[in-house]
Amino acid sequence: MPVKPRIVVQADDFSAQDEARLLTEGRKDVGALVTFTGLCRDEAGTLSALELEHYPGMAEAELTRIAEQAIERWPLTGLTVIHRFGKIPPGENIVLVIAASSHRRAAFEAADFLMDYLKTRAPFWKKEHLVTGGESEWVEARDCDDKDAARWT
Amino acid sequence: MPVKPRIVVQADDFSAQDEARLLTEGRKDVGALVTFTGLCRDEAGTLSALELEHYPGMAEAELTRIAEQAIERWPLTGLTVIHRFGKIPPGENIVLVIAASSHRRAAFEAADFLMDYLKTRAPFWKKEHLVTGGESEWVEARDCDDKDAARWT
Amino acid sequence: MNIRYFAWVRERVGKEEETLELPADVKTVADLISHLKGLDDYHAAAFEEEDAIRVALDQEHVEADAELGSAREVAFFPPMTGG
Amino acid sequence: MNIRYFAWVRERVGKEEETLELPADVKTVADLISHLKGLDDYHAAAFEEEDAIRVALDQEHVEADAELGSAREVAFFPPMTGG
Repeated sequence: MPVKPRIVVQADDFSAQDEARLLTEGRKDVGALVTFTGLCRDEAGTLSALELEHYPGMAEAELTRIAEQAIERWPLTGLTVIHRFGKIPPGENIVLVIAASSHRRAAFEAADFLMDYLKTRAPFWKKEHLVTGGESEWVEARDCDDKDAARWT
Repeated sequence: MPVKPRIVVQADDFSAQDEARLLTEGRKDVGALVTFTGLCRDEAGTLSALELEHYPGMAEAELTRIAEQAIERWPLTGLTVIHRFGKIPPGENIVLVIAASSHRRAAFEAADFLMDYLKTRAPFWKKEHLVTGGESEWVEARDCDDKDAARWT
Repeated sequence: MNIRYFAWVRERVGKEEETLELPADVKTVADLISHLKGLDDYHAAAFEEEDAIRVALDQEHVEADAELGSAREVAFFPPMTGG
Repeated sequence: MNIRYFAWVRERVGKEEETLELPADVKTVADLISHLKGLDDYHAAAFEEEDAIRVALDQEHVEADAELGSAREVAFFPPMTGG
């Protein structure tokens, strides 16, 4: 039976630990868990928050499509993707991906693939709100994200 | 100032969550956290425990050398490696690697590199104890681990 | 047809969504974009950088040459920047 | 010199460590392995698959041609299987 991915799009924070437990508890077939956590960063100290806009419905649908591609491609025992929306201050979590597998390489590649595809295909957009209160700006998509995604084709 | 890796070799279990917190709390420069957790697996149901033997002193020294290579190679904000020894039943944690960075690709690559090198260079050996109580056997090193490690040279 | 806008496309159009009756000769996504550009200055400004706009039909990514067919919802937005 | 054994090398030698005075002509790791093989059947059995044995000098990996030099500790063990 193919693995069913767990896809969540929510405003609230998540617990990577609780999510990891859901993928491992009571099982003996999971040898490797690769967890990616993406955080809101602000090295310059100018950001008051990132605002994450999303396309409700399509966000879940597109994340599910990406997750199902990963499940088809690698022998996973479980896969979880959580993406937050709304205002997220620096230092807080934005996104979580956990790939569980019997084998280390499959878990690494699936998590890496998932993040590359999520960045370029999942309908989320970031706007930067500044500490100074100046005009907020939309974050521009980066060419290197497209290049990262192209590694898997 | 170069990042100082946190290296722990212990019999006790670890908390991936507590370790992640040590790498992120109070900081705004961490954009990506890649966590690898290796667990004791037993799909056949024949294993009572893995026994992890290690070379005290050299285990810590070699993990530190591998971690320092990763720090030299990728722009990391932090790096943690914890490896357990002693008897570990199926479903329990064996090893934890967390790579923190401003950038996703650096965190992924550093964690992946660290696991490949750890597998082939850190002085740990696994012995399988069976449910039946039959003779315990040493796990054999796998050629594919050497191939994985060679990807980075 | 229900039309939705996100991020700066939404800000330029000045609305989150609208429902429009389309002329019979609007058959593809590209036709629809031309039609929208003609509606008013806001739509024209939103679709000015046409190459920078991505499209979804019934919540799936499509290219500009896609047929609208029987789709109930079309969405326009900039390249994604999540994760 | 202090000599340590791990995993199945330890089991075959029958001890975790031993301290030996080495003849003057034992200069490299390979010389030391030849010397140990001649000690008794246990050592001979432990070093039978010589290619499968890894070596550390003062807790750093070395190859068989490494000079013992002033090292205080040498360790013999099978390929690592941690992680």
